[in-house]
Amino acid sequence: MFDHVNIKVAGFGGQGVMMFGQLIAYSAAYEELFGLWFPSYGPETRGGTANCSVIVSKKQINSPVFQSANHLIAFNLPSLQKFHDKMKDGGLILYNSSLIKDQVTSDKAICIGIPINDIATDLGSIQVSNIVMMGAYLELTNLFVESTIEKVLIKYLGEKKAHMLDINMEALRKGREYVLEAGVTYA
Amino acid sequence: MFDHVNIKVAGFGGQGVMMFGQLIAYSAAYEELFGLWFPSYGPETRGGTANCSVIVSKKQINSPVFQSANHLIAFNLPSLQKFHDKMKDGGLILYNSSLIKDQVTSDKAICIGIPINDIATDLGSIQVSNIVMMGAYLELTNLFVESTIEKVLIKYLGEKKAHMLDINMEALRKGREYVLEAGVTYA
Amino acid sequence: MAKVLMKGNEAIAVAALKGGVDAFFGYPITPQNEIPEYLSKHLLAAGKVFVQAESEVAAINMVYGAAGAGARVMTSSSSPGIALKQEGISYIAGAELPCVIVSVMRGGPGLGGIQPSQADYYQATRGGGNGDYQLIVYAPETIQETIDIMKESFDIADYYRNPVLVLVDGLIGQMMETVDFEKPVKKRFIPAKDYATTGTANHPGRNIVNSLFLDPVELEQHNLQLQKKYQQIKNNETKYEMINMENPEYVIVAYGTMSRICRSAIESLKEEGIEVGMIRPISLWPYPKAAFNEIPSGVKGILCAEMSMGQMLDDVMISDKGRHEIGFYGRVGGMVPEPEEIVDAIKNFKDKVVK
Amino acid sequence: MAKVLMKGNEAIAVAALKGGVDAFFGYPITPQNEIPEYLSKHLLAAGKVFVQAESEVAAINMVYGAAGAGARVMTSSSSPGIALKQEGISYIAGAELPCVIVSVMRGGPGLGGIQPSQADYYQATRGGGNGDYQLIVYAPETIQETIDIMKESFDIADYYRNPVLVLVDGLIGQMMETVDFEKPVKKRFIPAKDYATTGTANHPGRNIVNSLFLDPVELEQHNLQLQKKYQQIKNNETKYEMINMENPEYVIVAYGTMSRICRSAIESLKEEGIEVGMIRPISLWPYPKAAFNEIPSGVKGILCAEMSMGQMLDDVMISDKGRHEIGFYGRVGGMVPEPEEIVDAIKNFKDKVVK
Amino acid sequence: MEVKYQKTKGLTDKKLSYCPGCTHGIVHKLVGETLEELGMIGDAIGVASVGCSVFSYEFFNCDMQQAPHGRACAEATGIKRVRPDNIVFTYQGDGDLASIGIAETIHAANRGENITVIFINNAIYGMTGGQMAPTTLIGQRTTTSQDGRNQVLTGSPIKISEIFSQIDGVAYLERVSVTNPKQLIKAKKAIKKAFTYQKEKRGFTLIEVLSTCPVNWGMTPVDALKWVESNMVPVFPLGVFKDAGEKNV
Amino acid sequence: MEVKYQKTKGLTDKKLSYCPGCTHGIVHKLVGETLEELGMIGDAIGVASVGCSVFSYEFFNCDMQQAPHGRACAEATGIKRVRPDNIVFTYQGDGDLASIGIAETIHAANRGENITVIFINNAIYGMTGGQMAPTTLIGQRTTTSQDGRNQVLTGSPIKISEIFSQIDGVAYLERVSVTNPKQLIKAKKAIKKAFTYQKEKRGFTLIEVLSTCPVNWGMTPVDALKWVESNMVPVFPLGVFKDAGEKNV
Amino acid sequence: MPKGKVYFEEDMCKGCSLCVSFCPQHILYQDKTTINKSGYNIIRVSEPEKCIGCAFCAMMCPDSVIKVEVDK
Amino acid sequence: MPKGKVYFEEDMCKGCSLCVSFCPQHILYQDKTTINKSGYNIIRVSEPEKCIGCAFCAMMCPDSVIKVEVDK
Ligand SMILES: Cc1ncc(C[n+]2csc(CCOP(=O)(O)OP(=O)(O)O)c2C)c(N)n1
Ligand SMILES: Cc1ncc(C[n+]2csc(CCOP(=O)(O)OP(=O)(O)O)c2C)c(N)n1
Ligand code: SF4
Ligand code: SF4
Ligand code: SF4
Ligand code: SF4
Ligand code: SF4
Ligand code: SF4
Ligand SMILES: [Mg+2]
Ligand SMILES: [Mg+2]
Repeated sequence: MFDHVNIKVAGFGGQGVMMFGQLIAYSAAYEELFGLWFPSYGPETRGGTANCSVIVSKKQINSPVFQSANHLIAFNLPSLQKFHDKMKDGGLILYNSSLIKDQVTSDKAICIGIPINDIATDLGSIQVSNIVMMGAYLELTNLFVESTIEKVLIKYLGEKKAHMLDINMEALRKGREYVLEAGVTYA
Repeated sequence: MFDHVNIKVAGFGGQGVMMFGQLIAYSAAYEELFGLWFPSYGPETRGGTANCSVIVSKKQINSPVFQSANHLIAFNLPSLQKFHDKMKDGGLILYNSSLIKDQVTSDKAICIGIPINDIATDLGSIQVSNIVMMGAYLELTNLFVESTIEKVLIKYLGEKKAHMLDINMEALRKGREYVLEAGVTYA
Repeated sequence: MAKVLMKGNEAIAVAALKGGVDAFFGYPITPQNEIPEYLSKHLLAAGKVFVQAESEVAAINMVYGAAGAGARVMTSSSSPGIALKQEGISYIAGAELPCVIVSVMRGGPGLGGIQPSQADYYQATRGGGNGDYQLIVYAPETIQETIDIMKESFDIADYYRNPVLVLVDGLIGQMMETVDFEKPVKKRFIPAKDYATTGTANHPGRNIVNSLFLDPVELEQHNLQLQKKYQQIKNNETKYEMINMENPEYVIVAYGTMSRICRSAIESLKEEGIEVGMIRPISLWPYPKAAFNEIPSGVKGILCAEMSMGQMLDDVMISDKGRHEIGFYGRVGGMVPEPEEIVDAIKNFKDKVVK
Repeated sequence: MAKVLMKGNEAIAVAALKGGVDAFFGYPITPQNEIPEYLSKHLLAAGKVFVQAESEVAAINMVYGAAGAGARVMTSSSSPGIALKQEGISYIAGAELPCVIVSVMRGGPGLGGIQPSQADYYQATRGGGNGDYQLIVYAPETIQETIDIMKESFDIADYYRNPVLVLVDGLIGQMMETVDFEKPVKKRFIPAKDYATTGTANHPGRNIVNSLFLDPVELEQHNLQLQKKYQQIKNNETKYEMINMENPEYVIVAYGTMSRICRSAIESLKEEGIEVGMIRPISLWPYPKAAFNEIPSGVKGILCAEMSMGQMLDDVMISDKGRHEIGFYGRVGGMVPEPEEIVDAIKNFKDKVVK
Repeated sequence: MEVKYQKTKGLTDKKLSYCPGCTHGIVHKLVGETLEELGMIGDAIGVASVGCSVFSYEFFNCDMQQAPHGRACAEATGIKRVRPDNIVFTYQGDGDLASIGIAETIHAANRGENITVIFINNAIYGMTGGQMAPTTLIGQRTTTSQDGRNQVLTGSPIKISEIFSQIDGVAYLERVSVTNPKQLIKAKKAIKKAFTYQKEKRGFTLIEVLSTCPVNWGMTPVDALKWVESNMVPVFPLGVFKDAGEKNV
Repeated sequence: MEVKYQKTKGLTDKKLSYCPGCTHGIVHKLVGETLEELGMIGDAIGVASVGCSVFSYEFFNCDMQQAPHGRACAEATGIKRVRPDNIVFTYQGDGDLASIGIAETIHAANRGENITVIFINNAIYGMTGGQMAPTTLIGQRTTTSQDGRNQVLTGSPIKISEIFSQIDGVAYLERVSVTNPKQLIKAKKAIKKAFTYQKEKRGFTLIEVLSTCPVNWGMTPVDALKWVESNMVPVFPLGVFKDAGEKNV
Repeated sequence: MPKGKVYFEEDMCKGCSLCVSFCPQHILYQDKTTINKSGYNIIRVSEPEKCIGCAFCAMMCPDSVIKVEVDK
Repeated sequence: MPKGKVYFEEDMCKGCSLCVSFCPQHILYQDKTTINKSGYNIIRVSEPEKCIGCAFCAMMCPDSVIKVEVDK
C-alpha cells in the first residue's frame, strides 16, 4: 500500500466520475485512513466535463490540492489531454479505451486502457462503466482490501438502489478480470 | 462688530427658530463674512422643540460646533433651561418673555426678555414673533448693517411670500423699538 | 454665483449638476434627503434623468445599468442605505463602470440615529461587497471642498472606470456655509465610452457589461488587471493636507468634520505653547500612507481622532509602521466632539494610547 | 458515529444540529447549497424550523426576528449573498442578538465565480454594515475544525449576545474529509434569554428588541457598552495556532485552506533545510495580535498568504507594528495555490515584500 | 356615570411621537383596543417598522421588535416560526411596505405566514420629510415630485390590496379609512377580524388603512381627513378584497 | 429547395450552456428570432439575470448587461432611462424574478418602464441544483422540499401573471408555454407583441413562459414537456392577462 | 338625550382640533390663550351640559387625551 | 405532400431527442453507437424521403442544430 496517493478522476458528466472519486474516499474512511475528495465544479460541469481529486493518506492531510497526481483515471479524451502531463514519476494512467482509441504513452506513468464502455454494455448497463474502471483500478493498485469496496458500495447505493448492487459487483469483477487477463500490472 | 460669534437659537417647533438662525447666516454671507448654520435635528424635532447653531466670523470657520455660545436666543422655557449654562463670559441671553414669565439671570451673560408673542399678536400675526426677536437682537448687537436683513428677508420670502414682507419689516421695527424703549443695551 | 450660503446636501446636488451628472437614482434617507429633492427638480427640468427607486438595492442597480449604458450617474444615501448597496457596488466595481456615490454618515450600528457620524469608514474603504475591489473614497472637510470634489469625481470615475465614493458626515450634509461654485478643478481627458451598451448599431462589435468569469484563470486575470488599475490610482489620486507640521510635539490624524474641530484645537494648543501638527487625509482610499514618512523626528505620538470607535485607526497603524505611539480619541452615535476635547486628549496623550 | 467521510457543507449542517440550532433561514447560493438542503430535511423532521427565504435580505431579517424571540438561529450564504445581508447583520449586532452566520467564500468581485476564495475577509471582519460593530469571526482549516467551531459557535453567540460568523472558502464547503463528530468542545454557562420577545405573559415587564437610539447621548452609551463587550471577547475568545515556531527563518501567516497548503509547503521547506514557522489565526476577529509578540528574534520576514489580493495583510501589518519585513503571496478568483508556490514565495521572499 | 371611552391598556402611557392630528395615533388606538379586547396583550409580539411609526415599540403595550426598513414581514416570519402560538403583527407605512418592503410582504403573504399586517397608506414618506411614495396620487406634490406626481415618469399609485388579492396565502384583506367615527368603527372591526383569523391560524391577514400626513400634505388635520375621502378613496376604494372565510382553516 | 428554418441571427454562434432538452434554448430562439424579424438586433440591449440563463449575454446577438440576482428590472430601468430609444429587455428565471427580484420587477411594472421582460417559469432553481422556487408546485420534490412542497409551511405557487395583472403600468402580459410547435408559435407571437408594444412606447410588457428543467425534475426532456402540460398548466393557466391595447399609447 | 361628560388629559393634547370638528354638539373649542407644556393650545368645553356622551371626540382623538363618561 | 430536407450541425447536438419526439413522420432516431465531441449520441434520419419539411423538429430543437429546406 501507499502512504499518500493523489488521484485525479475526469470525464464527461454522466460517466460517474464524481461517484468514482467518492467511492475511493469512502473506502479510505472505512479503512480508518484519511480520505479527502473534492470536485472541480465550475464552468465545465454544465458544459459536459467533470473532474474530481482524491487524496488517500495514512496521516492527516495538509494541502487539499496537488500539482501532480499519482493516479489519473481518464474517462474520455479531453480529460486525458488536460491532465496527462500533470503526473508524478512512477504514476498510473488508467483510461477508457472504448473512447480513447489510440495507445496512450507517458514518460512518467504506466498507461493502461480499459474498454469500460464495451464491458459495461456487455453487462447490459452502460451506467456501470465507472465501476468496471474501479475493478481494474483496485486490481492494479490494491489500494483497499477486497471487502471494503463492497461494503462502501452497499452504503452508497442505499436502500433505493439496493437492486443495483449485483450488477455493480459484477462490473467490479469484470474490471478486475480484464486486468488479470490482459496481464498488466502496476507496482 | 465681532470677529467671531457663536449663536444658539432654540424654541418650540413652529416658532421660527430655524428661520431665525438661517437669516443670520444668510446675512453673514451677504456681507461677505463667513457664516455657518446647522440644525439640531433629532428626537426633539418631532417632539416639539428645535434648536440650531450659527457661527458668524471674519475668517474661515474651523470647528462647526462650539461648547459655549456668545448669544443665546431662547424662544421658550425648556430651551432656556437647556442652554442657559453654556454661555461664554460677556454673553447675551435674549428670551421670549411672553412665555418665560420669571426674570432670567446669569453670571456670565446679560439677560434681556422680549415679549415677542404679545408684540406679534398685536401686529396681527403670531407667525412673525421670531422676526420681532430678530429686530431686538440686531438692535442690541449691531451684527449687520441695517439694510442687510431687509435684503435677506426679501430673498428668503421669495415671490410666493412677498406679500409678507411688510409685516415682517414691521415686526423687525417693533423689536428694535422695544429694545430702545426698554433702554437695555449690550456692548 | 459668487459666494453664497448653502446647505451641504444642496451644494452636493448643485456640484453634481456642474460635474455633468446625467442621471440620479436614489431612495430617501435622512440626513441626505435634500440631495434627491434638489435633483428631482433640476434634473427633470433639464431633460435629464431622476428616478426615486423603490429601495437602495434597486437604486444601485439602476446606477449599474445606466453607467453600463454610458451615462454619468450618481446615487446618494446614508449608512444603512449604503449597507444595502454593497452587492451592487461590488458588481459595478467588478464590471469596471464609473459612477459617483455620496454617503452621508449617521450614527450606527443598525438603525442607530440620524445625527452625524464617521462610523462608516470601514464600509467605505473595506466595503461589505464581496471580492477584491476598491472604491476611490474622498472625505472633504468643508462644504466648499465637498463641492470641488463632487465636481471632479465624475471625471475621476470616468477616467478609471471605477466608482468614486464621496464620504461626508451628517453635519456636512445638514449645515449651511458660505461657498463659491466657480472654483476651478483639475480637468482630465476622458476617453470615449466604447464599452457602453448603446446597441450594436452604434458601435463596432457587441458590448457586454459583466462581472462573471466562471473560469478561475480568467477571473484571476481580471483581478490582476483591477489591481493594476488600483496601483495607478494610488500613484495619481492620493490626496492629503499637512497642517502645522514644522516642528510638532504631537501629530493628529483626522478627516472631514473632525479635522476642522482639530484645527480649532490646534489653534488653542498653539496659544498654550503646545505645537501640534495634523495629517488630514482627503482620499481615504487610496490612503496617504506616504504622509507618515514625512513626520518630523521628535514627535511624541500620533493621535487619531474620529467620530467613531476607531476605524481609520487601522490605516494610521498600517501607515505609521510602529514608528510612534498611537493614541485614539473618538466620539460616536451623533456626538460631535468640541475642540476642547481634542485639546484635553493631546494634553493627556498617555491615557489615549492604544495597546 | 465514529470517523466518517463527509462533505464540508453537510458537516456544517450536522454540526449545527449538534450545536442545538432551532431554526434556519437562508437562500440558495453556490457553493453552500448542501447546508440548507441537509437542514431542510432534518430540521423539519425534528419539528424545528426551516424556511427558504425569498432572498438573503429576507433571510437575515428572519434570523433577526427569531433570534429576538429567543431561538438558536443560523443562516448561511456565500459572497454576494453575504453582501446583501450587511444591513441586517448591523441591526442584529446593534440589537445584541445571538446568531450564527456561515459564509462560504467564492471568487469575486461582483458575480465573480463559484470557485473557492478568501476574498471576503474584509466583508467578515470590517463588514459593510454601518456603524461600529463587530462579528466574532472564526476561520477553520479542516472540516473537523469546522465541525468543532460550529458546535461551539451557538454557545459563544448566546454568551455574548453577538453574531458569530464562520468563514470558510468554497473548498472546505465542497470537499469531503474523514471527520469525527464526537470531539468534545468547551461548554459555557448560558444565562436565560430574559431579553427575548415571547409575550409579556411569559416574563416580567415588556421586552423590546431594538437598535434605534435617536438621542446621541444614549446611542453613544450603547456603543460604549458594545465596545466593552468586544474587549471582553478579545480577552476570552481569541484563537490561534503557532506552528514550527522554535527557530524559524521566516514566518507565514495564513488561515483556512491556505494554512493547510502552507503546512505542506513548510514540510517541503524543512526537507530542504529551511525552517519556516506559521501563525494560524483561527479567530479573524478578534485577531490574534499578541501572537506576533511571540515571534522569536532572528526571523527574516513574515509572509502573509491568502486566496485574495491581500486583505488579512492589514491585520498582519497592524499586529507586527513594523518589526519585520512583510511579504505577500496571493492567488484569486478560484485559483487555489499549490504548496510549491508557497515554497517558491519563501525562497524568493525579497520579491514578495510589500512596500 | 360610567366610563364610555378611555385610553386603552393596549397602549403604554408614553406620549405618541406623531404630529398633531396624524391618524397614525388613531390606528394605534384601534390596534391597542383590539389587543385589549381580544385578551391578546400578553401574547402579542409587534414589529415596528421604519417610518413615522418607528417608535411604535414604545407605544404598543406588548413585546416589540424594531425591524429594518421594509423587512417587518421577514422579521415577523422569524418570530412567528419560532413562537407559533404568539400573536405576531407588523405596523408598516406605505414607503416601508409598498416600496422597499414589497418583496418581504408579498412572500410572507404567499407563504401564508400566520401574521397580521397593519398597513398605513398615507400616500407619502412622512418620516423623511415628505418624499413621493409609490402610493402618492397622480398630481400630488411631494418633495421629490415638486410639480406633482407625473404618471409617465413614475407610474400610478400602487394598489396593494388589489395586488394581494391575487395571493393564495392571504386569509383576510380589507382596505379601510378612519376619516370619521363611522369609518373608524369599520376599521376596528376589520382589524379585529384580522387578529381573530390569526388566532384561528387561518393565514396572512392585512388591513390597509388610508391615513393622513397633515404636516407633509400641508393641510390641517381636519382638511387632511377630507382629502382622504375626496382624493384617496376614489383611487383606493374601500372594502374587503379577500376573505378566505372557513376555507383556510 | 429553399430554407424553411435555420438558426436565427438574433443568437450568436456560441454553443448554449443549457442542459440537453432544456426549454431555455427554445425561448432563446424565440427572442432571437423576434429581434431579427423586427429588425431590432442593432438597437437591443438585453439584461441577463442570475440563473441558468446567466450566460445569455453570450447568446443573444446584441449588446448585453449581466445583472445581480433579481435586479434585472432595476438595471434595465437604468439603461432605458438613459437610452429611451433603444429596445431593452430582461431574461429572468422564476427564482430571479419571482423570489429575490419581485420588488424590482413589480416596481418597474408599476412605473410603467417601457421594457420587455421574458420570464422563465420552470418551477425550480435550476442553476443552483434544484431548490424550491416560489413557483414550485404543491407536492413537487426539490432539494429543499425533499418530501414535496408543503403548502402549510411554504404556501402555494406564486402566480406572477395574475399578480401583475393588477398593476396599472403593465401594457401587455401573457402566459405561454413551448410544449409543442403550436404553443411555441403562440409564444413567439406573444413575445413579438411585447417587443412591438415596447417599440410603440406603451409601457411594461411581460411574457411568462412555462418552461422545463429536465435535469432537476429528474425527467427526460420529452417527459418534462408533458409534465408542463399536465401539471403546470392547470396551476398556471395560459392566456393573455392584460392587454392595455391602445390605451397606454 | 343621554348625558355625557368629557375629561381632557391636557398635557397630552396636541391641539389638532379633530375632537372639535367631530363633536356633533359643537361644544368643543380651542383656547388660543392657553398653551400646555408642549406649546399647544388646549381644548375646552363651551357648554358641558349639552354633551351627549357619544365619544366621537374621544374616538377621533389620536392621542387618547379624552375620557368620556355617560349616565347609565 | 411537400418534400423537405433536414441538416444537422452534429457537434451542437445534445441528444435530447425533442426533435425525434416531435417529428410527425417518425423518421428521426438517436444513434446510440455514435457520440459527438461533447459525448452525446447524435440524431439520424431513417427515411429521408418521408420528410415533409414541417420544421417541427427544428422548431423544438433548443440548440438550433437543425436546418430545414423545402421544395418550393
Ligand atoms: C434602509 C433604509 N432606507 C431608508 C431609510 C429612511 N427612511 C426612514 S422612514 C422612511 C420612509 C417612511 O415612509 P412610510 O413607510 O410611508 O412611513 P410614514 O413615515 O409615512 O408613516 C425612509 C425612507 C431607512 N431608515 N433605512
Ligand atoms: C445574491 C445572490 N443570491 C443567490 C445566488 C445564487 N443563485 C444563482 S442562480 C439562482 C437561482 C436561479 O433560479 P432561477 O432564477 O429560477 O433560474 P433557473 O436556473 O431555474 O433558470 C440562485 C439562487 C446569487 N448568484 N446571488
Ligand atoms: S410626518 Fe406625517 S405621517 Fe409622520 S407623524 Fe407627522 S403627520 Fe403623521
Ligand atoms: S439545470 Fe434545468 S433549467 Fe438549468 S439548464 Fe439544466 S435543465 Fe435547464
Ligand atoms: S362625547 Fe360627543 S357630544 Fe360630548 S364632547 Fe365628545 S363628541 Fe361632543
Ligand atoms: S383631538 Fe385630542 S389631541 Fe386633538 S385637539 Fe382634541 S384632545 Fe387635543
Ligand atoms: S421537417 Fe418535419 S418531417 Fe422533416 S424531419 Fe423535421 S419534423 Fe420530421
Ligand atoms: S432536438 Fe436538437 S439537440 Fe435535441 S436531439 Fe434533436 S438535434 Fe439534438
Ligand atoms: Mg407613508
Ligand atoms: Mg427557475
